[in-house]
Amino acid sequence: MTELNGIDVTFRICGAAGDGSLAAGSFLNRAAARMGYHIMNIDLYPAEIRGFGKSVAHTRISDRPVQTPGSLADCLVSLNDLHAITELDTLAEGAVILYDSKPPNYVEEDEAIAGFIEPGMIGYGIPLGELSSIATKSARSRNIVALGALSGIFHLPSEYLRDAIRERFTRKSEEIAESNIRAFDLGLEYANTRLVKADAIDFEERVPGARDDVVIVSGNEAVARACLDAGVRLYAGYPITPATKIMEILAKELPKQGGVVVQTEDEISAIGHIIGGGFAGKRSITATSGPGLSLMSEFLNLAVMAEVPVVVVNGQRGGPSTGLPTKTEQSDLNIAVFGGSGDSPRPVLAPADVTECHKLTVKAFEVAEAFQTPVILLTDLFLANRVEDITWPEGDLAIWGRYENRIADPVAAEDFKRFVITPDGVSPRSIPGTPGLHYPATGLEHDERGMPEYSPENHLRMTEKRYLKFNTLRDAWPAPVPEGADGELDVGIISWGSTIGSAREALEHLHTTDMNAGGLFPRLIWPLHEDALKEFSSRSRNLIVAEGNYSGQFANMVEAVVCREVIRITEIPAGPIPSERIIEVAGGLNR
Amino acid sequence: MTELNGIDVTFRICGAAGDGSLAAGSFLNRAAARMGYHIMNIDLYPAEIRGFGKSVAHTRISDRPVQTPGSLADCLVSLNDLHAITELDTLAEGAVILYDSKPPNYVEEDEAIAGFIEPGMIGYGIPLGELSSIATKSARSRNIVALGALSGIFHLPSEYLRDAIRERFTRKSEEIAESNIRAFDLGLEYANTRLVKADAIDFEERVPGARDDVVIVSGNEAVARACLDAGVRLYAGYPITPATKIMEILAKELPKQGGVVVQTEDEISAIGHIIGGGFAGKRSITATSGPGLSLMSEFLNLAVMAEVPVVVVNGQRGGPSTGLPTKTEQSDLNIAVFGGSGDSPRPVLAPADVTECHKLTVKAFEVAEAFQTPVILLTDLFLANRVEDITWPEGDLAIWGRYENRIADPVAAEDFKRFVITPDGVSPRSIPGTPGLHYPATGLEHDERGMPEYSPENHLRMTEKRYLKFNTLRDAWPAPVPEGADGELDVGIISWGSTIGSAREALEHLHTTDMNAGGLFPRLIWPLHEDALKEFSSRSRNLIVAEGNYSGQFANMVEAVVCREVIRITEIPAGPIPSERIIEVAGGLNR
Amino acid sequence: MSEETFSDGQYPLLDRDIRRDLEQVADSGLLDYRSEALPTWCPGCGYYGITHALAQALTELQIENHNLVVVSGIGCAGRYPFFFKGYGFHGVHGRALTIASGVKIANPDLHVLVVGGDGDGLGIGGGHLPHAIRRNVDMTYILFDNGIYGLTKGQSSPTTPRGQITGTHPYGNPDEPLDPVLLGLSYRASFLGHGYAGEPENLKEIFVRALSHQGFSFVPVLTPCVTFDSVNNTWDNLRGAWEPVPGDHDPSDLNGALQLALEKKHYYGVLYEEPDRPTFEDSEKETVMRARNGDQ
Amino acid sequence: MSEETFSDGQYPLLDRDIRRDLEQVADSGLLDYRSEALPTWCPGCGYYGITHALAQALTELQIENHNLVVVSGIGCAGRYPFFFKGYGFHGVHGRALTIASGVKIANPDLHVLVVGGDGDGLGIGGGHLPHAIRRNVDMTYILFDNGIYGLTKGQSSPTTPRGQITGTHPYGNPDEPLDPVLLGLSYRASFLGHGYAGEPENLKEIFVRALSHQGFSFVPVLTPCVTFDSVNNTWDNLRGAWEPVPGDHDPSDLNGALQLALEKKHYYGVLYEEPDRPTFEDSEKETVMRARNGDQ
Ligand SMILES: Cc1ncc(C[n+]2csc(CCOP(=O)(O)OP(=O)(O)O)c2C)c(N)n1
Ligand SMILES: Cc1ncc(C[n+]2csc(CCOP(=O)(O)OP(=O)(O)O)c2C)c(N)n1
Ligand code: SF4
Ligand code: SF4
Ligand SMILES: [Mg+2]
Ligand SMILES: [Mg+2]
Repeated sequence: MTELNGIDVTFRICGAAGDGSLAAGSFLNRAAARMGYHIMNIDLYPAEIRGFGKSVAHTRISDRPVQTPGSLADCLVSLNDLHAITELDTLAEGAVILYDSKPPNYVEEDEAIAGFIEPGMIGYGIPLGELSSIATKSARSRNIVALGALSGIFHLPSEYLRDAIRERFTRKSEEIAESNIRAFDLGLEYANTRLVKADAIDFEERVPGARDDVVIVSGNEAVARACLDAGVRLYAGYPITPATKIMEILAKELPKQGGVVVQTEDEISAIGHIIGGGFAGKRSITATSGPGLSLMSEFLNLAVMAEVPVVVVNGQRGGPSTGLPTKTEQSDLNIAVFGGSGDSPRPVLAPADVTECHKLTVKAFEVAEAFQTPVILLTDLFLANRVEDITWPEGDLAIWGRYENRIADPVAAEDFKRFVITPDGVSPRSIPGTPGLHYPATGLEHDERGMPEYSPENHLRMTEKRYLKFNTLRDAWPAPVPEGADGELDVGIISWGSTIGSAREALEHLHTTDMNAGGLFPRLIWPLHEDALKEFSSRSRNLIVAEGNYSGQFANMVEAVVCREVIRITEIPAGPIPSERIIEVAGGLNR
Repeated sequence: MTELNGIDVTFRICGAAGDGSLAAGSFLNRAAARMGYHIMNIDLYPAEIRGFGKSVAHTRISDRPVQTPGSLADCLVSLNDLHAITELDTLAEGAVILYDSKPPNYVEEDEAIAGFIEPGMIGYGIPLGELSSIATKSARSRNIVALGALSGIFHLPSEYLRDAIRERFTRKSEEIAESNIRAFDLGLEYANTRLVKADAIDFEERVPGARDDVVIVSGNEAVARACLDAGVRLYAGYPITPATKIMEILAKELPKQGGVVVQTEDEISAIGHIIGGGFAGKRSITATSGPGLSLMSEFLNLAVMAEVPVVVVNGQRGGPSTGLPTKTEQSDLNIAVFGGSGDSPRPVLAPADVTECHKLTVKAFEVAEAFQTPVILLTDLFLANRVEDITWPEGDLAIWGRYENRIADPVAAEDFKRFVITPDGVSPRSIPGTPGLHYPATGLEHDERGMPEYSPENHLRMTEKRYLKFNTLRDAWPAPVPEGADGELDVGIISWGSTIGSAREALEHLHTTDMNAGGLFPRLIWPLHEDALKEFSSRSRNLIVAEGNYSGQFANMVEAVVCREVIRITEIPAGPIPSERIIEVAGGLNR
Repeated sequence: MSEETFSDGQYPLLDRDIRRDLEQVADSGLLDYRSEALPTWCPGCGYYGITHALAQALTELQIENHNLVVVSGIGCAGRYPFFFKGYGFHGVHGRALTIASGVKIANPDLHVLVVGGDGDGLGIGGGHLPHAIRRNVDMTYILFDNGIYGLTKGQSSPTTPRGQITGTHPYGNPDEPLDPVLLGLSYRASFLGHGYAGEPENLKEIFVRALSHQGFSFVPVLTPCVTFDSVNNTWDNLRGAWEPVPGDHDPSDLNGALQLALEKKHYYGVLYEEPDRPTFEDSEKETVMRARNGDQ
Repeated sequence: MSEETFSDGQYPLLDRDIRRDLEQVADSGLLDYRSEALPTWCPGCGYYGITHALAQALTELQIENHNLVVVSGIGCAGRYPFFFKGYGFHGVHGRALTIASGVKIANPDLHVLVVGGDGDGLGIGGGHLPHAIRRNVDMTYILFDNGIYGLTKGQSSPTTPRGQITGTHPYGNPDEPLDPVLLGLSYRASFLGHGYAGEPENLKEIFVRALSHQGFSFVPVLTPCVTFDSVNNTWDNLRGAWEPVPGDHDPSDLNGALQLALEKKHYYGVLYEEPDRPTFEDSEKETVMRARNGDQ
């Protein structure tokens, strides 16, 4: 089992495109995860234009589960000083800066990071380029030399790093692998022999609990893997950031298990395809982002009316409109919940982390089938792109309910009523190809057979049926369980989606103070478990709703339920909300 | 001035397609309105299939302003007994039934309405067909004969009816007009000489206050006329019930004043066109219904982000999906308010009646221009199709605020900042064609010049700016003024759109009881005047929200503001909510 | 029949004449493909003839009705799935092809038939047609080209001739019409037949060939809207204009087909057919093979 | 440059080389049509050549930049309005033509130029093209056909050849490509020019004619995406395939133009031109006249 050693270190490896900062980050992640540390990594490439873009691998390594990437870095590795200088304000007090003491090209004085190292910071200059040249006859391995230096300075077990490097490069050739290992060793040796340790970060050459089953995956990869695990037969989609990756992975993997990926001409066609697939009885999914979800609005309503199971993943990014395509945000909640014309109920799920991206995708299919409905899964760019160390969830995921997929019995074929009114609103479904059970699916209001029927009585009955299913789902899905303290709370924190990580981290911190703090984190965002919200609210002297949008989209929904004004933490920092922000607000409250 | 004589009579004229029931209704409306009565008419044609459809003109005539079409009819005119029999359950106690005592074709016994007249009803048989043949040599004027009979029985001033008939038919020929007048007179004479009056409806041959300036128009016609009055330059649209009529009227009328109507290939293109028109500085509008509004979702967001003034009229019908295309409903509120991805504020207006369809359309253009935003005007099928007696609103409509259209000053052209941050969020706009003031409009987050800029600081500033405009609008638009009683209320009724009529009628009735009842009826539905809602709520022991949808879409929004559970009257009767329903709920409340 | 008026009674109970029609249909032996719900089209509408020809084609091909999925959009033509015995999907306006592709791709054993109007298919849905065609999913698309928006009561459609007066163009339609045949050819449909509602026998033949074709078959059919078009696609006008595809036309000759399409609008029959074009299903088999072999 | 990475700094301040480019442009005298913001395209991208040719054409025609509105969708090509001096509208993906029509109809005095990628124009926006063409609004549409989705990093586009390996088709694209020239002709564009990014002089000529044409002019331009396509539209492949429209081709002959389009893809020049087709503006004048005369 994991043995805690107090490690919680955040690295930022910064370079220009081509400097290998992202690769270095990924070696570091992989190695740390194998050692048994927990990691969270997010790659940032704000402006890769004409090859002059800055790339930053931001990695947090901790001996306890990591909830957020952290806001300030403890160590900055500069592979390009011009870019790295712009990163100085992301550093914690007393941070370490590792830089090339003999950069390959001439650098103006005011462009060398060494000149920016202020008292309190710790700078280590290493001839990265020089050592790289010695090892690989090129400056291309400066990132690997830096990794070696990190290993030496911080006493990171070097074997794990060597393995990660070797694994990747032997794919190219044994020789390249070996020269890179040489680069690593030169960096390590340089640190061990030439540097005087001035910082306090110390991994102690220890391995808290080495693991083999750990994988390093992003939210998008987790969703894609869940599709494979859930037996998806049809993915139809149109490229859009940050969802494209899901399609690209499935395009490679799905055919291996006989599934089909169709690149459609637009998002309308994509959801049309999967509605066809869902109607035909096959698990079908698409993934998109705000602009695409907007275009799917009409078809989503058709799926509600015709009771067709489909799953739509929406990776939220900054909005409105094309907005900030490369920045995260949680501002598509309104459209997900309320974006349908008419009285149009549809379940909305939102995972908190990468593991849940997998679990909830699987769950989304179960819900879609059992309740014969479109299901929207709200991720966001941060969740989609960040990587974590996880183990693949196994077995059934009944923590989030267990549902029956009700298929009509072909024996009862006489006068088949596809939309028969039942006590829980769910009618047995028939699958095209089944003799005797044919019916017309339609977006018109219809009678139990599916034939158009516009009488007020029928419309009411059928609307009630569609909402009844919704309640059945709410009852079947376990209510969210409060986290943290019991009883009367000084502060209750409600949050959703990827902001849950920040909220949890804030709770952890608040528990080190004398504040009685708890959290409530629904994953089934719509319909809401109103009773659980009310109960939690009634126990909370102060009630915070924290989320990554400006207008307080979830706060509005919560207020309508708890009939009380909540304290809103609504931030749009183009990244995750720092837990410090939540701590600050909570700390300032009257108790 | 109008002199009240207690008249409040509801007619239903029922026939098969071709029997002229709708025409008879329109003559009756027109004549009654000219006499100075108020009218509300709605034509119903539930199933005009293969020429066998039933057509009903439903007309209410009253000496006081009419708020609703009324639920039960006082007089049924049958031009086709088979159809009229199905209308019997729409009749009030003691209703009059007027029917053809010698129908042109043989009628089975169980298909003659005469056999269905029960004790308490009053039947008048008139040889409509026979008298028609005498007057016009065909049975086609049975509807006109019936009008004559109505005039005789109820002492409706006949000159006004004759004028209405003459006006219409002289368009065809003098001769046709005269023969129809003959038909009318034969009906009148027959009633006067051969029938014994058994009912109590009596217009007393009186004219409460004859008016020339009165017009009989539907909500759709009022919207179209407002477009003409507001100087619309571009209407782009795609046919859809119930909005098509607006386009068809404008297609005839707009070119006369140099405006253009474009029929586009779909609704996406329609809103694209008007965004182009709005950007180019011209008043531009489209009209649609739920499915079309869904398709406009992405473009609406572009207009929010790029700050382009456009007006979108949405005639609500039963949903979700294609739903009940011929039935009214108020269930597109959610999508209108919350249907945008990202944090996407846009004003939503909803008129209460036909006059307001005109006023608020004009207002929508002013708001769109002044705040550089898309504006959604929510009507519904009932409002779109029903006709009322109105006079065209004149002069400025400052009751709903007065707004400045801020155009940039070409002198200040150096370094033009189209999206400059101002204290009220509104930046001076430039119109393409103006030298020196060019800029890129974009759906990307942008800086003050319009260039893409994704920094968190800029995103926050610009989002704040977009919401600031929204608040500026709320402040400029007068808060809704409570109607009915002051002070502490036994019951407060909040409603919106076409249900306001029913709510007002219910209030009128409640005022005849000892209940202290008041109403609050916002026309600016989003952003809400929160203070006004809170104030009204605080005065209301019981708070009702009445609206024509199932899920309580407005009630949800109100609850989030007043932090209190409201009593929901959420009905989807495929027609207006009867005021009786509101009275019933209000009457049953604890005080 | 129109969107504004088609309504409550889903099938007209009052209408005795219609009952008679049902009996006729029953006698014809086509009842396997006709549901108990009776078409609600206007008397004289060309859609009856198309329906009849289609039922005959399905009968001839002995397609089992539980393996048949009829997908439509919205419009008078769009109500098809309600009058057919078989699985049906009455989708949203203009998107039938997308649903249909999804059905077929998800379950290649099903027979998928798409029907819809000219507005549905070339107006709002016009963006999907080229892609459905180039994907070459094995299904048949029948476009009911009446040159008008029927269900919404007579506005211009993408095939309404320039100058025609309609509800939305009281002074005459300013737009040049699109030609579905030319479009289908330029998208390189692997099968293109052109039909006419007034020639059910010929139509049935085209349908049989289209349904038998492996790949996407596109069949625009000219048909009158007797209620909302009294000047263009009337029975009188169409009757005279009809001409079968010349006997010497080689249906594998795309260029020749384009010539015919340009030359004169009203050639009926099979204009183009490319039986060996790989279908989407064929490509998919290739993809699966490559994926499993790991060649990427 | 890609959607995922194009980001914060709206114009790259760090990049000294780019500053030099600005000076060159300033020297060229084309600065009237180039804003201070510098194109953020990858080095070697074909879009530079197109931009240059376009700036030359506008200079030659002396179009005042305050009367110029450049409308685009989303894509690498879509960023055009930011690099141009004039009014611009960077809209949403695939819908540029609809906005542009609205601008021009609302104010016919403006010059309206539409630019966009092949995905933008033939994929998501493919439903608008036939209708913009048949409406014949007087504007120019330049389609940057690089056969790939550039901005989103290399997925198949509607013009990607069958079999090509891309991000979304790791085992090869299963779909037949669309041919923008064939499409434009079958929609009966009143002007169709076909250009190639590597021949800026020729391209400039086509642009001048397109911009001078009264009515809708459609100009697909073949161009390489040097970053995401190394097999199809590469400079090397395109250079060889280029051939000017044969001297004896009569641009008023639609049939002849179709022949050329079918025969060989890479003819550059003006394939079709119908100068006398009434524009939307012409039709509108008729409509206004009829409306005022009351003939309906
Ligand atoms: C998104 C959307 N827009 C508009 C409509 C209204 N509508 C229904 S059918 C139709 C056009 C019908 O014309 P066509 O496709 O030619 O079919 P037809 O009725 O002529 O058979 C329209 C505009 C709709 N149902 N949905
Ligand atoms: C509705 C919507 N869907 C998807 C996207 C993502 N997206 C942006 S550009 C683009 C395709 C770009 O390809 P193309 O139009 O060929 O332009 P290029 O980049 O090649 O110039 C896509 C899919 C978007 N912005 N909006
Ligand atoms: S297409 Fe025309 S004739 Fe046929 S049913 Fe529709 S409206 Fe009637
Ligand atoms: S089209 Fe290709 S080469 Fe050109 S800027 Fe875009 S990604 Fe770079
Ligand atoms: Mg049609
Ligand atoms: Mg492209």
